[in-house]
Amino acid sequence: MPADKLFNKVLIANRGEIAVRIIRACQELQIPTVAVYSEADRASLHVRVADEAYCIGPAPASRSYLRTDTIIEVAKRSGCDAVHPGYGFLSETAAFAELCAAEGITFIGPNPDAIRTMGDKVAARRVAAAQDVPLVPGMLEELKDDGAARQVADTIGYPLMVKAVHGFGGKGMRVVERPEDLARLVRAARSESFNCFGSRAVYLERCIESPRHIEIQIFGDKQGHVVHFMERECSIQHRRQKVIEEAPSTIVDEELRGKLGEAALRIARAVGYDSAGTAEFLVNAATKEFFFLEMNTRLAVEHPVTEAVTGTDLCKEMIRAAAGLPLCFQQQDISFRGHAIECHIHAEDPDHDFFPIAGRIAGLRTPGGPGVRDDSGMYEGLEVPPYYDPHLAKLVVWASTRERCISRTRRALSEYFVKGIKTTIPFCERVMQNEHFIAGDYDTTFIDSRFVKEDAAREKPHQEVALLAVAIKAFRSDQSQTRKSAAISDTTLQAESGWKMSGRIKR
Amino acid sequence: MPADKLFNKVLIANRGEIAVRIIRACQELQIPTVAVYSEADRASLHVRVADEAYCIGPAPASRSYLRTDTIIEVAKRSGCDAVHPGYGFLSETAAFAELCAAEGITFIGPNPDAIRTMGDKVAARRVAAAQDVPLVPGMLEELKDDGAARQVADTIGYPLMVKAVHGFGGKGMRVVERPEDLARLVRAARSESFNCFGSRAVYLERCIESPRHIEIQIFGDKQGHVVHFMERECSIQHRRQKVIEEAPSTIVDEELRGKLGEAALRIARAVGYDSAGTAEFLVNAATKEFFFLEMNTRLAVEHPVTEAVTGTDLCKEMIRAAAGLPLCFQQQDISFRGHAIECHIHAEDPDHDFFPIAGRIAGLRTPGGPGVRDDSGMYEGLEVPPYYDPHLAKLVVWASTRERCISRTRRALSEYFVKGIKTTIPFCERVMQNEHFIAGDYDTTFIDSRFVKEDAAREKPHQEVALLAVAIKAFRSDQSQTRKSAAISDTTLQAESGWKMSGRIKR
Amino acid sequence: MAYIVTCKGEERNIGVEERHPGLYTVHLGGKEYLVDYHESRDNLLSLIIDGKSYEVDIEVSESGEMYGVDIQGDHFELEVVEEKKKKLARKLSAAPSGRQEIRSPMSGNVCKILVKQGQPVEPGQVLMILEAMKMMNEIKATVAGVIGSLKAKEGVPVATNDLLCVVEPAE
Amino acid sequence: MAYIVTCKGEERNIGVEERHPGLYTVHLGGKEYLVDYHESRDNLLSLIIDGKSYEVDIEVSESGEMYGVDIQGDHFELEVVEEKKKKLARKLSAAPSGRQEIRSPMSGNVCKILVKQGQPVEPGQVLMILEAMKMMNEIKATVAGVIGSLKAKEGVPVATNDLLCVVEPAE
Repeated sequence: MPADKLFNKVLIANRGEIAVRIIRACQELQIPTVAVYSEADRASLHVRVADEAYCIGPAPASRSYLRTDTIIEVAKRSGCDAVHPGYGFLSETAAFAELCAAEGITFIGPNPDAIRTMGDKVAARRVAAAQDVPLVPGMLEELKDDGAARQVADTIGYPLMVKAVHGFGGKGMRVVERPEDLARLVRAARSESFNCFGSRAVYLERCIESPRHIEIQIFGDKQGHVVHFMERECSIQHRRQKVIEEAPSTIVDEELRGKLGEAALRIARAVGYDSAGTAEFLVNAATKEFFFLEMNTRLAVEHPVTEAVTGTDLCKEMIRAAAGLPLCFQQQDISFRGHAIECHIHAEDPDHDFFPIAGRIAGLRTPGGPGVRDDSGMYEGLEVPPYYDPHLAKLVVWASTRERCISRTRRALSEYFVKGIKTTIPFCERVMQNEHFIAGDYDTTFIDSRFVKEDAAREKPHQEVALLAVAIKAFRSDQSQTRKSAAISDTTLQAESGWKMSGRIKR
Repeated sequence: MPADKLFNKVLIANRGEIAVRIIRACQELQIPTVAVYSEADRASLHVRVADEAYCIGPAPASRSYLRTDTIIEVAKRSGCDAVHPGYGFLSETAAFAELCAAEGITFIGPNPDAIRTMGDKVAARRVAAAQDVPLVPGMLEELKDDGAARQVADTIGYPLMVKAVHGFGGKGMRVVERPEDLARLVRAARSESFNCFGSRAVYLERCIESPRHIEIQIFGDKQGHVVHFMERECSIQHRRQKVIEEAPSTIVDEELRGKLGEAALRIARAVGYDSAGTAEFLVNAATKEFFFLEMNTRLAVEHPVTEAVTGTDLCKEMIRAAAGLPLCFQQQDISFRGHAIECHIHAEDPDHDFFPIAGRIAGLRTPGGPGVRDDSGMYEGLEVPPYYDPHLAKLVVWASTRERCISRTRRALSEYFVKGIKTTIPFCERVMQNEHFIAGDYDTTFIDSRFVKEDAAREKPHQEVALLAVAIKAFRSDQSQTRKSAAISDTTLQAESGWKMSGRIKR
Repeated sequence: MAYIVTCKGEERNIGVEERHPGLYTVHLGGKEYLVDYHESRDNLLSLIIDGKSYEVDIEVSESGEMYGVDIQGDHFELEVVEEKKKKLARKLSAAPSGRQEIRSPMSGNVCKILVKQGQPVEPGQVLMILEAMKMMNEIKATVAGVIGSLKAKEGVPVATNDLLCVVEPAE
Repeated sequence: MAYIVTCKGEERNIGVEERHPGLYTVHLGGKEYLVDYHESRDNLLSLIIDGKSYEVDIEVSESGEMYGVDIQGDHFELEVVEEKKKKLARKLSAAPSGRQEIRSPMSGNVCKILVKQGQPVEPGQVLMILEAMKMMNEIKATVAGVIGSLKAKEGVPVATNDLLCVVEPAE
């Protein structure tokens, strides 16, 4: 139906829920899709819903989802003229974007220079500083040695953060409380960074205590237009991983929104940003001071929150922009309607320190009704493999006000049922009941400071119902066994028919 | 969380998807719910999701869902202070609304006088006429006898409609093409009306040919405020049953929207309308002339379309208004954002003249992703009983433009899978591919005039895949049979273990 | 193994071999297909054939021989029999009869019967009216013929798949 | 029929009788419950007890004796044994041991072991680090005791439920 065919075929270099999200966008744009999968992901939902699917290697990501050569080869062999990297994996690898370009394949994302500059956290800070955007106080170059560390640390003051220059995803970071820990923690951060990102480079910045994590969604096209889609509040985090996001933020007023938006746009323009991206800030809720943290040069995990309140399909717009089309909206067209909350459904046990859980999804019921969006990589029967992020799905809820949105999220979570593995659903339910969250009074320390971990010994009001249910279930099973036993004798024929029955498909 | 507790407990005097819709609204308002069910509906989804559930009689609606005495008794016994009738059943029975009031139970709907006046189609026409709202030309009182019929018919002109004064749902209606058929078809309409509604009263009005069916959502509170939520286009009908609706309409411009809205408000104000309701109009697409048809004094089946484009939860607002709260919006707050399409998922075989189908839902996958709302009474394993409307679910899709909304609806329908019974899903898919529908060029005769019924003999491109799939499936089943057979001998013990295996729960 | 799959009355010979678990070579109509087969859950299959990915839903009858298959909105009814069994069955089976059984597509109430025993009918002719789900539904003849036995009775409820009447070949 | 249901170590006697199909009288803790029971699909139950409606999800172990039950966000692990069988089993079973088996909660790689055989441990003490799903996860002792056998080896992958080590009673 779109008059303009954007691409002939798109390869999605990702897995799970984000691959499904991108495939849906392509289907709506009537672009055929190619999925790639590791040997551990043959059963993954994205394989089944794509038009084509190719295995690209063994389970470890380094041998499959990160193999740029294999992915490019599949793209060329299957006739793809574009690749969407999703988030994670190759989405922020400038070399991959360059390789695509060299092979005549459009990389659906920003230009490689923007990825490279922003991927170097120190370079990104220098860009922001040059644009007069307030930064978390700290270094604008990488840390040389321990002597330099002592000196810089004294200037910055304690507590401070040691951070990997090429890090992301909360890895290669250490909080330093006291000078005597500095040398040891710098070494630890360097070593973790080397293991994760292949680089020992770190830098120091002040540790902002109890900040709000607010990010601005930005969007640019290849004609040099850049707009922003206002903020998302992402302060509910565990191990620096976001768990729940919302928009608008309870602490961002029109004035702060304008300032944050302008700051994000200045940075985006400085690197010629030409796709979907996110500028992250730390904000002091009391003073409304804000500090640029870093920029993510990809489709954000939490982009559906912004889609819900602005009515824009960011994933689809990203594909259009990559095809060279100009933005079909201007800054003044973009406004919030209502409120949205996103809950991450992870394969983790929230009662045991978010311990990741692999296993089989033995049963699944997803919520429906008004204002509920289910972005999922799950299905009943899926074996969740232990090799990747524990991210299973996102529940995105919209309502006209924040209060109604919380009520609706609670209702939707109560309908969401995953049998067979533990998930973060009960955790999200508890957040929706938490008085600090309801009051909008929380920051990145929320889970540790204002959240009561579940009392495992608490009263469970439905224990009697559980007892009644299993007793009747056992009774019925025994009754039907008895009836069957009465009906058989011990001839071979009947033994065989017994086997046949067990093989029969249950309707 | 709402500071004001609206009701202590609400009884939902309905079943299926609309009962589930209302239960969800109550849950979000933190009001406990009571479901009622007939003996045929023990397995119905609304029974399981309500807080309480009571059986109110045998399968026929006249002995269960229409039993006002039983329903009032259950409401009182279970401590309900309000009843929501949904649509159909008792929703437009003024006597039930009065009975509730007499028992001190709030009827969630308009006042009984408004229901009674609008339930009498001739009285409703008189109200509209008094408000200078254009009417379908015809009678303002009921038809006396055959002599009168001849005379009135000559004035109105042919073709004309004979319609039941107390009718709804497309019953008790006949189109008369020629004078010689008049007497016979009046008799037929009278008799059908008597069977369905207990009244022989009919009237005549002109038959508007190939009209658009456009309706205006209205909403009033108990303080006398009434607003409208603009139009829905409901011209895709079969047997006068709506199948697909959309908003906004492709033929309604700002001027016509204003006129229709004003007309609907005049009628609503004239009867002191104080809840959610719908004013139906026939519109001539070329001349933009419009004619008042009738008013439905209940929550519309297709209310989610309006919810999607206006961002208002009409079901929740209806409960608030019934509790005596004033509207929290004024006319100028109400505007469209984007476009919405609703597809009715019925248990009908569209390839066989929409023949209704009862049976077991052996498998179910519902669509997800952005802009998709699933309002459903289905679950995997449900036996659809043959006693009620074939309405299973509604798929409501939102996108920023009509073109994108059609693409997204198509994508969502392709994800929607119901195994075990036939549904209208393939029909809706074909409508989304129809060039006239895509061009917005359709009217109430669309299905008969511009829609190619499926060619049963058409090429099915995936037949080879089907052959490959079943051959491998059979092969695997035979292999596992062989392996098992090899492992057993003919002793009683092993015969029993075979039985045990068949009784074992499949994981 | 060799199977005979019947699709819309047409018999096809299909040979299946397992290459590895989950990977099959299938011979059909002179062509060889390499099929990557994964049963995601009972009767929900993911097939990858030459890179193309298919989501396939299957329903198997209790006898294990009739398969209902859904692929991307298309439905297929297939009979699958092992070649050896089929040959055996042929020897035993009687010649197929040309009569058409009209069965109730759903449970409901027969409110009107419009034909009599012995009456000739045309394809598409309305034979009776069944009331179900609050609607009147026409039961039509699918082939030309003569009404044989008429089992349905006016006013008598019927269940899904009950025999309503039989249309015998016209000659 | 009489059952013994064990819930968090506590045994409850439950008597079940069928009144009509789908309607049961259950005796539990001196009270009598009338339960309207409907299995909407395998292991998804709708229970109505005194008007209250419950959606109950059940998972049954292969042995048929262990039940996982989910009701409105709460999870229960229950053992159900017929009374007669239980009595028999008691006679046969050995006395329960006080030792604690630490098993791997998921498949992954043991990257570090922090305890040695014979070492006393406190509840909550980290015994080893398991790398799984791209994260480092601490395996902790749940009771005080002494490390008995230590099955896990650094750098060796483990599957879900593999025995990692045993914590023996301290005395």
